[in-house]
Amino acid sequence: MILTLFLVATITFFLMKLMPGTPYSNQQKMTAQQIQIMNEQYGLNKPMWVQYLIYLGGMLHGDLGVSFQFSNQPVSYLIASRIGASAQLGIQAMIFGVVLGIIIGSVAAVNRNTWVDTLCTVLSIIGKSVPNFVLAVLLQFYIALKLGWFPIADWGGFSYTVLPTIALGVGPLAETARFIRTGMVDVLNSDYIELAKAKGLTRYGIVWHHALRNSLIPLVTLIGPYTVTLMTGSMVIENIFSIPGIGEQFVKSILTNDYPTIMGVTMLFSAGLVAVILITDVIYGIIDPRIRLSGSGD
Amino acid sequence: MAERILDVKNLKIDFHTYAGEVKAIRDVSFHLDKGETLAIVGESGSGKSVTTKSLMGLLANNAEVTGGSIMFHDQDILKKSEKEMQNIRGKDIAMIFQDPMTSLDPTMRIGQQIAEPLIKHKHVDKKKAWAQALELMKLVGITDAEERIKNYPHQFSGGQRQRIVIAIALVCYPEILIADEPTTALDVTIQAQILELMKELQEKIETSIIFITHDLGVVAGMADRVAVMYAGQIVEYGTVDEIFFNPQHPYTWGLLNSMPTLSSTKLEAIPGTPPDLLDPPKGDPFVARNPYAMKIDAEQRPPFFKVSETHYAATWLLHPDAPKVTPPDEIIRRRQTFKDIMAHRAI
Amino acid sequence: MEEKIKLSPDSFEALPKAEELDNEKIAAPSLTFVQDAWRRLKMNKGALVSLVVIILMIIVAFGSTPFINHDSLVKSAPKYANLPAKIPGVPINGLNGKLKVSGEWVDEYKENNVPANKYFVLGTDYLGHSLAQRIVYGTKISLIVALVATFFDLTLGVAYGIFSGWRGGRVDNIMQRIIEIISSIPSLVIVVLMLIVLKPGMTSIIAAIAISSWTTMARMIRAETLQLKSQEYVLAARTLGESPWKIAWKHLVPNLSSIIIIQTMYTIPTAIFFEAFLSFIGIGISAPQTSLGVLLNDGQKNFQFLPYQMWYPAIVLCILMIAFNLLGDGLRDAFDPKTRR
Amino acid sequence: ACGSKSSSSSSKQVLNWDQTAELPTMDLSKATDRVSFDTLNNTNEGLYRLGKDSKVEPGMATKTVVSNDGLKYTFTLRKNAKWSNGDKVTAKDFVYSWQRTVKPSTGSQYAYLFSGIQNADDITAGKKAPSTLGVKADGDYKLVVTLDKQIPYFKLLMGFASFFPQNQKTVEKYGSKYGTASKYMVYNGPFKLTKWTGSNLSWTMKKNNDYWDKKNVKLSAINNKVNKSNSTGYNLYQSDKLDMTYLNAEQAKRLADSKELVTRRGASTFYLEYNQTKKEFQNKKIRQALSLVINRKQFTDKVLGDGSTVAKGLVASDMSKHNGKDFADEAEVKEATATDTAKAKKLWNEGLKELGVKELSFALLSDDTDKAKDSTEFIQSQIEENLSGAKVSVTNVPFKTRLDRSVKGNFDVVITAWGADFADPISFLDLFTADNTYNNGKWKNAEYDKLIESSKTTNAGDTSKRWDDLVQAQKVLLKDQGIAPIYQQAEATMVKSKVKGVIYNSAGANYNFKDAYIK
Amino acid sequence: MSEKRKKILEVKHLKQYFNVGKADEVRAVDDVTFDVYEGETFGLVGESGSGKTTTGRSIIHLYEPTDGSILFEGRDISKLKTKAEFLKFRREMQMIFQDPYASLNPRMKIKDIVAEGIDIHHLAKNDAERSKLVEDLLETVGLNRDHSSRYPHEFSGGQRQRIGIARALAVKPKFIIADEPISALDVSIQAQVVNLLKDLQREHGLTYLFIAHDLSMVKYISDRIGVMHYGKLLEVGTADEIYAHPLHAYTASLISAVPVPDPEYERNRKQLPYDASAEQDHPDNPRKLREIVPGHFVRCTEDEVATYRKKAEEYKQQA
Ligand SMILES: Nc1ncnc2c1ncn2[C@@H]1O[C@H](COP(=O)(O)OP(=O)(O)OP(=O)(O)O)[C@@H](O)[C@H]1O
Ligand SMILES: Nc1ncnc2c1ncn2[C@@H]1O[C@H](COP(=O)(O)OP(=O)(O)OP(=O)(O)O)[C@@H](O)[C@H]1O
Ligand SMILES: [Mg+2]
Ligand SMILES: [Mg+2]
Repeated sequence: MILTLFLVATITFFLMKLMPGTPYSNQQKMTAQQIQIMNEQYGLNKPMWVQYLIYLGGMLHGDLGVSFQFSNQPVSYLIASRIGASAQLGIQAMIFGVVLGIIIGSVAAVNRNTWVDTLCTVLSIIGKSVPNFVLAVLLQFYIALKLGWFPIADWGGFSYTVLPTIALGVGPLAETARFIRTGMVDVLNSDYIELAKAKGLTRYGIVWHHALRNSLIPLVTLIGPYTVTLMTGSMVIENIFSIPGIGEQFVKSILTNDYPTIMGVTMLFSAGLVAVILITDVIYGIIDPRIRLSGSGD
Repeated sequence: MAERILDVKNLKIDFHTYAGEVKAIRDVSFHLDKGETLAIVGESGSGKSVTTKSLMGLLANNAEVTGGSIMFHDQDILKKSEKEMQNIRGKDIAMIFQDPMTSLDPTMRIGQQIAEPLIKHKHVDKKKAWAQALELMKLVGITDAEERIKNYPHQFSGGQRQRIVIAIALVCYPEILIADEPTTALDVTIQAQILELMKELQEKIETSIIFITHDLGVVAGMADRVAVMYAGQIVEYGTVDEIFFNPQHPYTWGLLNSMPTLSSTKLEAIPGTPPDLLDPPKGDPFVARNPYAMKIDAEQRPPFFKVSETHYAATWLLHPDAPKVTPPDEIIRRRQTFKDIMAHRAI
Repeated sequence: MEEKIKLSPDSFEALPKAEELDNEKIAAPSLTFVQDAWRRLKMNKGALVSLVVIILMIIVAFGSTPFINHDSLVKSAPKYANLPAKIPGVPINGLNGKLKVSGEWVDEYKENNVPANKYFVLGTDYLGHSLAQRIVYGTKISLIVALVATFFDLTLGVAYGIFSGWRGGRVDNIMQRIIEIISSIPSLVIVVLMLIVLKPGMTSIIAAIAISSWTTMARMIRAETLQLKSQEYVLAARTLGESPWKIAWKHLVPNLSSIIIIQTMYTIPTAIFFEAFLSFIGIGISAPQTSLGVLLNDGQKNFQFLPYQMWYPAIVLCILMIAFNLLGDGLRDAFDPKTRR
Repeated sequence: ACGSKSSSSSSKQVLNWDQTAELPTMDLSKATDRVSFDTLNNTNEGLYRLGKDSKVEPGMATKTVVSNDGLKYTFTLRKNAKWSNGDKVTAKDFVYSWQRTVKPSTGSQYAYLFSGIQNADDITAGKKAPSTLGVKADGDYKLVVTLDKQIPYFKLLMGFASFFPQNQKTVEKYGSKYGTASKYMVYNGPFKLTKWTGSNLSWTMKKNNDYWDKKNVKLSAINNKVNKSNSTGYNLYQSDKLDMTYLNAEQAKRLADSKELVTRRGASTFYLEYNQTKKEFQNKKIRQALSLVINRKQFTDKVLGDGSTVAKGLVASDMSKHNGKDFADEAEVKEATATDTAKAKKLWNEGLKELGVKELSFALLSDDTDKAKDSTEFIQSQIEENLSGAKVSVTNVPFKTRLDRSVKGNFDVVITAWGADFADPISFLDLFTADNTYNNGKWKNAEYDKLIESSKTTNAGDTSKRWDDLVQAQKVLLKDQGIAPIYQQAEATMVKSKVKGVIYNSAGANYNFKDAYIK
Repeated sequence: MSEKRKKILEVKHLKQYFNVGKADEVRAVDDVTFDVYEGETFGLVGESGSGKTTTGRSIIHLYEPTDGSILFEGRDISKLKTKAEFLKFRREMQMIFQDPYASLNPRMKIKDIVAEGIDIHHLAKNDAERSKLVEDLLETVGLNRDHSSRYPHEFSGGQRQRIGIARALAVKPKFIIADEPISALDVSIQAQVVNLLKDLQREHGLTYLFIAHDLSMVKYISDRIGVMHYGKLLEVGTADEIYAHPLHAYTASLISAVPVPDPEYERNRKQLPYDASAEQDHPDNPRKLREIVPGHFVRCTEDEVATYRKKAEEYKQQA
């Protein structure tokens, strides 16, 4: 795990250094002396591998360097101030998508190969078939501007998050619906569902007590990394809804050679992924007794 | 005569498939009396499971019952709504499936799985239901039931799981227990234990059992009466002794002949495979594999010929005009044994 | 029933050997695996329609090459810029050259003094290019991006997955770590780098998408290979002395085909989307070429005033996406032996 | 429907302002971008404040004495100016600020503006100590600036944020945090910055009650909100959440008739720069052909449509005037920005013949912004449609990458822009002297260099002569088609009609809200 | 009598552990020793998980044994050097699998499944010969020639199992490991397969290692039987001897559990319980296979030999 993080840091670091250009936007007007001093300050004058070691060293102390875009802002502060909105949106979108996705997926699976199934599938696919910037623009124009139900943009109370959550959530929604549908179709064909039917349980009871939980288990592996991806921000949504999130900042840092920020966000992303993989294992254990109990040497 | 609790008449079931209609059950009739065990034997695909699933109202979506009736006491199960069936399933008619490894929900505690039918049918609260579940676990011979009631299926061995499945089926004291190959997936030693358990429980709970298997050995130990199915039809039925010692249908002969017994030195296999039910032969379905086949077998379906009050067989060989054939040695030997036994019993 | 029985004297003669029926007969028509899948796909109306739609789109997109190419795309006609759709003889607002301007329908063709015989069925963009042409071309580019990305998925992803799964043990472990690392690096970093280091354009976009997209395929293939390799038919091949390469080719790949096809169906939309996203952040396909993503992004910016510029490409993309997704679902069902009836 | 809303907000004198990007810093020594400069301009004040048309209005300075040789400026500061922490604004604050900016270790990317002030160049080059900078405090309220050479536009510079004072105490108190959030900063301008955390998307400028001229400041607050999407901005504007929003080309075109449309022409010019280290672009005919083929009028009107105008030359129009005449008009060379396809074709073919080739393919490099893309696509189509044998591939890359390629000469033709830092032609014309680091195309012309040189030295004190030098220089540049000016950029905005008194300057910091109010 | 015959396979102290050194180490096969003579059928019985399949797979070298050696025709198979040697081994020893559904590649035609070995070992000169060989093989196992162009899913379990047999036969092996070839089949079909195997043995002089958990079938087909339990071989002897005179309690229990198609017998049948805890091993008094009566081995300690001898005596007296 730590090794993975370390390798990601290494690879990203050197990849990043391949990017052309400097972080200075007005470098032609700077004197050689200035550039040299600046490079020294940012540690850019040292051989690549020294820079790398310094970076690693700093990272161990939680020092991710200073952003080039925002002068003197430590990257850790930048990330901290931006991650909140992204994380909130990401989690909300995930909840929205997963809950709705589970419902739609289950309904589709239970009514497999009927018009209900097709309807559910098409519905969830349509949501996913428009790029989310298109969806965001549509939501903003029709729901916010024309109908005035929600704020057009900006970041404030919960109402501000509704439209971006929807725009961001249709992806996981469609994914979850598809996943649940497949999983549940499998589960519904299984012997223990047959036995549940033979017990005289109602269709609802069967789906609720037996099918759902079993088809949810594999979803955990999907949700984890997806949540991290969503939480680390969507440039598109943040851009359109003027949300102070990290995604937008990340894209910008890439386009402006803001190395420390690129590194910082990348490390955050991979640390998130690594953490999520660990957490997923734990959650897996909690919801799947087969794993929980075999581990403790029953 | 014992009370008749189930009477299946002229049941016909088709499956709609891409290749055409699979005529899975073609005019099947049988009955079940209170407290007895009826074994249905037959090759894979002969329609055993479909028959029993129709009793539970659990046929697949592409199935269609094209005729017949299933009278449970005096009500036709086929005419019941899904809701009414849900009240019968698990309460009046319960079922055990073949594979204990996959029949239990891996994510639910055993206790809950056993208690579920009680909560559903008897409307008892969870605590009471668990208490009864515990009783039942003890009854089916699970040791340390108090601790294990909270366990999950994967913590049990195959044999234990099948015991639990049986407990689930019996928890509402059903009138009919359908056991669809309950031991096929088990080792012989475990199988023996499970069969023993079922016999014991039957006595305690006084349920009637429909026992499905293709293993004649198991049938011999379990059944009071036996129905032999072949290609969607019952070809012979009678008491267990009649079927094992005085079989009349060449298919039954073949079956008995292909089983190793303690003494047999040579097995006679039935050649070939059963007919494809997409295109069932119009005469006797066994005709293609029947060494005693006659012209009429290929043309007309034989009616049931009565052998005794309880014993019927659908083979033209029993027609008065049919030539007498010599059955295989094994069958002759069995008939002889039967005579000995009867003689012995008479004494 | 009894009455129906008509017995002729020879009824009870033994059935002659010659007439003996084939006791190993299989009644169902012989279906190859592909036929069988095709049959089940045909039952799925949505998937079938999708397939037709996709084929049509491919034909139109690629068939248009002689008419819509660099030369025709590079021509601009700013005097015809931003005209709405006009189809002669269709008096529906929105398709008759009228555009809603502050609540009123205005004939933009008249406003801009467009000659009476000049019309654009889906309107024009800011440089006066025919939007219809651009959508067709854009669809082609998006499809190419998707298909090439898919190609990498199929080669790199499949090969990597099979190798990793087959070798197992340490090799597998290391290869999985590599995938883990690749997928832990945000793909945008890789993509931007590719775009900047290579020349921006189709090639680098495709290369970038390819580099970051194959890991999912590799993971799935590996998981499946792990299962397949302990299948008895694979063991059988091993006991016969088959070489691992041949086993991979003859036994694994065909049995992985359903996963491969299905995953492909999902890679395609992902690639198209990713390209659209790149357009959004401004590093997409370069002019005069265009893609659905570029068109959408341009359209999105002017949605309030020129909604048609977003709607038309969006509809095309939507149809394409729905078609690929439905077909993907259909194929999965069709190929999955568990759903076989 | 929103009548009540707008009336209540207008009575409150609160302005809701659109921004297109975050505010990266409030450290004026480090600021490089427009949002920073705009904000600094309104929250702080230098010796002067630039009013309408870049007119110099009194700021911290109440009196200015210029020596006869134009090399020494003595400013008398007002005594009633205070920092928002209560300190007085003194001459020392200027000295400290300026020294801080030119000091190489500060890394100010705008230190070059100090060139001309005594020792400034040497200090930024690390050759002299910062204390040798030609700026001295004579008591608290007298600031003396010594120049190495005359700077005709020196007063304009004094209105630019890079020359504003800084409170040493504050800078030292906050150290590396200085200017990274509204609370790590002091203000001496009409407004105080609040609610800025360093990287957030909204901030507010509140009226500064310590400002010397606070009675003339009418707005109580300016709420800034970053909207990176123009559509979002316009949606917010329509629902009265914003009083101003930036428009993209299409929006501007569609809203052309609106009374609220305000196009602001900036002092920035977009031009084609040819890489003249390459043989084909050393050929003047080729350069001319490429320029002549571009229908600039069509481009600005039909494609951009946001009020941008055809560039008359390198130096932007309406920026600097002499004797009532605009520099751009005076120095115009018609054929350098004209459209003449027939002539272009002729020149092109001749050019190709001279080069001995039948075809010429080259890449057109530019940024990845919308406008840049519109430009490259349009120019590509114009060239390919009209010049046979021309094959243009366009390359749109992120700004930093483009910059890197430009600097390294890694391009064929690049569309680039220059915006004036101050309203003087030299801000543009300096670029194309042979040794200027911004002269990426490496166009060289001795006459040009000489004219620029003389404007800075011999004629520096003589406004007219200097003017003539600069006019001649631009003519030389254009006649040789050293570059091909395309358009002068304008910015289309929607501004609510109730908003009055906002001052916009095309060069330097753009917005000045000191006198703004809501009717 | 057995001494005269040639040993085709010698399994010596075979150990096959999985996940060695990990927490979940499985000793699937633990010190198993037995020989198989040319032309005979050696039956291996035992309950699920007792290590039968693992033994079979180790013998055919699908696994690398943890310890011990396997000699096929006198050569240690884990020491086969050249590719040719290895291919030869692959031809001479074949395997029939347990699951008729998993043992045929669903994506291949029957023709190609059966011909796989023919192709690998280049046993056919051209396509025509290949088809002929395949069709002959299908006929040998009682299938129709025209089945060759069909796909596995169109066949029933018994038919598939016969296809699997045809595949193994295609390379003309000497030795076939049949891993529960019948346990997934209907009783009536089991007889088909068993009879087929017997016929083939007679015609081609094959040697079988026949794995099953159903003692009655094993007894019917085997000459000698080995009884496995928890990875260990408990008893080895001739089929009749094992079946009629089981010495080990486990064997006896196994036999008593087999259902017999005779209602009269069944009514009186009593299953003998078996308690494995009595078999706890002591390191200082190790259990190993010891000959009790000639040709009949039981895994026991030195001390137990006498008890078993006595038991064997008793059987003799009964007879
Ligand atoms: N859902 C279905 N669709 C089509 N055909 C079906 C379906 N279910 C069962 N059948 C067919 O009905 C016939 C009887 O099947 P059934 O499952 O009752 O056999 P069985 O006697 O229980 O066999 P087994 O011993 O293998 O369980 C078979 O030919 C089978 O192919
Ligand atoms: N690849 C493997 N990795 C780990 N454990 C294994 C592996 N293969 C088999 N085992 C374990 O080894 C033991 C013996 O398995 P094996 O399959 O040989 O038994 P078997 O006698 O063939 O049983 P069955 O009758 O169920 O086929 C079992 O406990 C099994 O779980
Ligand atoms: Mg069945
Ligand atoms: Mg096994």
